[in-house]
Amino acid sequence: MARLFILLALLNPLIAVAGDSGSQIAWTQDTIQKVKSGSAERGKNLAETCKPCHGLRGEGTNVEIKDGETLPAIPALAGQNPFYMFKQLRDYYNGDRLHESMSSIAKGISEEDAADLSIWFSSLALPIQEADNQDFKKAKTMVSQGDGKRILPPCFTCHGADGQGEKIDIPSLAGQRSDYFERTLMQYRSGERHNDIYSRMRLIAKQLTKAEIKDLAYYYQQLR
Amino acid sequence: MVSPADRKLTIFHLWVAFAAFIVASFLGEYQVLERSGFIPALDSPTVYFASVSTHGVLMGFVLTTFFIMGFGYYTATTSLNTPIWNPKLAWYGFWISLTGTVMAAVPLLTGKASVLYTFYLPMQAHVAFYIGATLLVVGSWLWCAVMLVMFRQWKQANPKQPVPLAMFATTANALLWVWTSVGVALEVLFQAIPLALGWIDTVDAGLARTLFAWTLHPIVYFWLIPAYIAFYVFVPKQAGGYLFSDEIARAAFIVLAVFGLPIGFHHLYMDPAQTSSWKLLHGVGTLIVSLPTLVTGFTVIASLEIAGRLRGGTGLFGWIGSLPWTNPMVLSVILSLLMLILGGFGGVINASYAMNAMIHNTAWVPGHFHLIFAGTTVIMYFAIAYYLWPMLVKKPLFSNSLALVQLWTWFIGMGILTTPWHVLGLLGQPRRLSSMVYNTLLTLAWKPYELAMIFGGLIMLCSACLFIYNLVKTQLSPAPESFIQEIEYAEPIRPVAALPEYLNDFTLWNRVIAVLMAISFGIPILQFFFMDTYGSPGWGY
Amino acid sequence: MDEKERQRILESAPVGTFALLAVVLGSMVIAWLFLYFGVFIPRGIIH
Amino acid sequence: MQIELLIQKCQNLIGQAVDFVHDFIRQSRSVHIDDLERKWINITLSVIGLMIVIIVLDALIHNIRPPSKVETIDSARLHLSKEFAESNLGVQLDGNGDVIVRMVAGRYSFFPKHIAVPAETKLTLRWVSMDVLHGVHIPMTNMSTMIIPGYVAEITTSFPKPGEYPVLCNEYCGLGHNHMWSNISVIAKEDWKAPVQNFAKKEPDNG
Repeated sequence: MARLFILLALLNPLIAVAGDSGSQIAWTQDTIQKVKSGSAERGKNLAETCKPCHGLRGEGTNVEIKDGETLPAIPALAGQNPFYMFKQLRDYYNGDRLHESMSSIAKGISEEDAADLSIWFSSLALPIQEADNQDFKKAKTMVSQGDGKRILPPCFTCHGADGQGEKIDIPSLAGQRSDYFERTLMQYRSGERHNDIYSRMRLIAKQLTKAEIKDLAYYYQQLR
Repeated sequence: MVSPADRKLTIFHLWVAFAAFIVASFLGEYQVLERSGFIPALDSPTVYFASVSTHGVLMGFVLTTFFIMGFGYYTATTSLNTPIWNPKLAWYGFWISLTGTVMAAVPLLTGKASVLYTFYLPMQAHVAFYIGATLLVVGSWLWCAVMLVMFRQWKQANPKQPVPLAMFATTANALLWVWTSVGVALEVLFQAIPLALGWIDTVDAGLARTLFAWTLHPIVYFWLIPAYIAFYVFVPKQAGGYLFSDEIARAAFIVLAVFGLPIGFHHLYMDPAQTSSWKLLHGVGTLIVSLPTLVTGFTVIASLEIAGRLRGGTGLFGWIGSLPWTNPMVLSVILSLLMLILGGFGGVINASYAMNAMIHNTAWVPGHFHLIFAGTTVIMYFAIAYYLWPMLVKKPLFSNSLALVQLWTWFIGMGILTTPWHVLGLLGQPRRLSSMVYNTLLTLAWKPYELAMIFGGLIMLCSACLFIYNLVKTQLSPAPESFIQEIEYAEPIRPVAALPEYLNDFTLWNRVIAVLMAISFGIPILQFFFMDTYGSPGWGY
Repeated sequence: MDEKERQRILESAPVGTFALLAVVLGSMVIAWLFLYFGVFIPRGIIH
Repeated sequence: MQIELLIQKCQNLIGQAVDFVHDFIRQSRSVHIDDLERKWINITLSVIGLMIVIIVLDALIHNIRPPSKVETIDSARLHLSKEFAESNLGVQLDGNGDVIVRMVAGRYSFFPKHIAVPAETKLTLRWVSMDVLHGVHIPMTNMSTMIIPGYVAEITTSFPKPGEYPVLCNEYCGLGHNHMWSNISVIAKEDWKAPVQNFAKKEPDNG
């Protein structure tokens, strides 16, 4: 795995630019216009190639064991905040976010394609995952009240009361695959994922325990 | 004699005003209860900030605008002895404003517009909220038109005659409001609505705050002037005396209107978008504009002194005891002036340039404006309502003693609510917190004050209900066979002999306002178009 | 309260008001000076 | 020819203005003001004058002013600018040994989340917002300023008393507003050690 990263680092001159800026994307007037001018139809056609992994309706998959090999979870894209998705695709393109397959796939996605895909997937309804009868008392308090001692703001203040995401680029969480959700928070926690500006998400994830992360993952997966 | 149609117009406005008032009073008590953490189950930022936005809009825009319009119509028709000019236009104004209020109330109550009553661009609310607020203001402009036309018509019909003081002040208020509302209208029409509809992608937050600061001070004088009108034209008569000086009253209203406009930057002292010299110019202007309030205090209390002595009061302060304390108008002016002292002092501290850093955006600020608006101004709204209701519905007031109890409880509740609030401000508690989650010793020091505020709010909530109860019972009680009560305006001790034209007309003062506004707002607004500023995209909340 | 007494009261200067307000204004000035020099200035430089 | 006409017009205008002022004053004298009320007006004006004099002198001589350096910055590109890049935030010594603090306000915290500054020292703090309006206030001190997106809020202040202070957001910035705070340690002057970072030039790179 480590060799792969070094290989990618050498391949891609852009990685070394502003090392700790988190991401190259800035919500200036023209970037906003680029995303807004994305067209859903072009996005629909482009999205055909995403279906094999992200599912027919962009609902993603949890960790699966298929003929002896564990396949990692794949995020749900349906109903995602278009600005957030555009930023992720461009972060992959610029190398601010790394993934063994997405990094190379993103190389083939131009800015217009990214905008079209983002607008298309945001037009889909948020995925509805199977309900879960766990009582999420601890998760609910973290989501609605946060934790004053650790200066943790409640999750809903940024991600929206129903986990639907918020203007301008805060991602939706409702219906997200719990394994992917957990992996993401763990990556933020370890710093492996670092395309959040001023480490906003990393600083929060570092103060969460593994149990809390698992709780939140299941809570948001069943949120509709 | 006021025609039934004009009475209907007035009372419709007043009922919308007081309906908004009672709803917002309940929200106010909920907020104090929620914020103190006394009942942890209540804790919810979503509901709290939707409530604060609604409480602010209902009290600051709906109660005030509708009360001022209703009271303005009744003052105009009774002081000029002419029916209201163009009642159709007046009713259009009413329905436009009411539609705007409902249109704004829907997103507010569903949590789609929790951006508070000061908008806070680049945060974005539902577009219906901004359009509703705009319609409310447009409706009030029609009221201004009716007032100005009636003023102009009366002057043509009575050349060289001094306009009755009540009408003169109401027209000054209408003019002040036209000048005042330009700032917020520019911000909403060119920034908030286009951003909400997606016509533009970014707005300059510095420009938005500067335009809103244009409106932010004179709007509080727009609310305060009806209280001062009652001070000058009702109180002396009700106290059994005469108005100490008519000319000084007119001069005070003029200075309030003219100098209330160009001093908005005391709301922007801590802002990085304006230089310190503009702030100093506005700061000096703000301190100067405390003059008309202090002169009003002198003139009104002098009128009360004369009235007290005529009723047998002797010695330096004997007149205070012999005033008719059981007359709601007299009791409320005394309580109002007491609150004006502390409320006004809080305002002078806010206005003192760099000292504003001590209490900017802390709990001191809501403590100040609840004391001076919800106290000094709204208690006079009560007194005016108690005085006008019998004339509007042709029935005696349901219970005079209940009115006195209501006024006293409002005053006492206000004291218990705002004194801790000022102390919390000095202790550095920020404004607009839905709960105290800071993990520091400081928040423990705040606890007792927040709990005290619950009781202040509770007393005021009961007082508000008493007020509405009294008015409703007055309106619903059976009409006595003959009930005649006519409005009585105070006469000055010295009849107004040769009144200079500039104390009887506004053309000169319009020009002075235009010049002052050009000086104090011209460059600070134009600077945004000459330096390379960067817009910010719209954000949720 | 005959007419002459009424006229005298109407012409009289409001000394009670003046005394009352002088006390109020005086205490306001003292409170302002206390807050300005006692609380604000000692809290440090600001510009 | 026009110039004479113009001058003539100006003279008329000035003449009118002077006449108007005379007329204004003459009429004002005709208005009867009770002597005690006139005295009250003079006393009020002198009290207002006293406050204005104190404020203006303090502003001109001791430079006691509200924070008002008007400086724009592209708040969308803060993280890409040199001055407000993540590594350049926090407490530093600038070229001539003065303490300068760069902070970014973003929903819902101030970054960096904990800083240490010397007591009784002139500090220059530069605050920027990455999203909406914020206000920052350190209770019991004069460190209070609004933070507007698109502008750098620069304030120069000092902390007389050492101790642990909360840094509170005091402007409504969203539903998480009451969770937006961080910490500052004001350390006695002699115990404070300057951070070892390099001398970052103060000139802002607007990105």
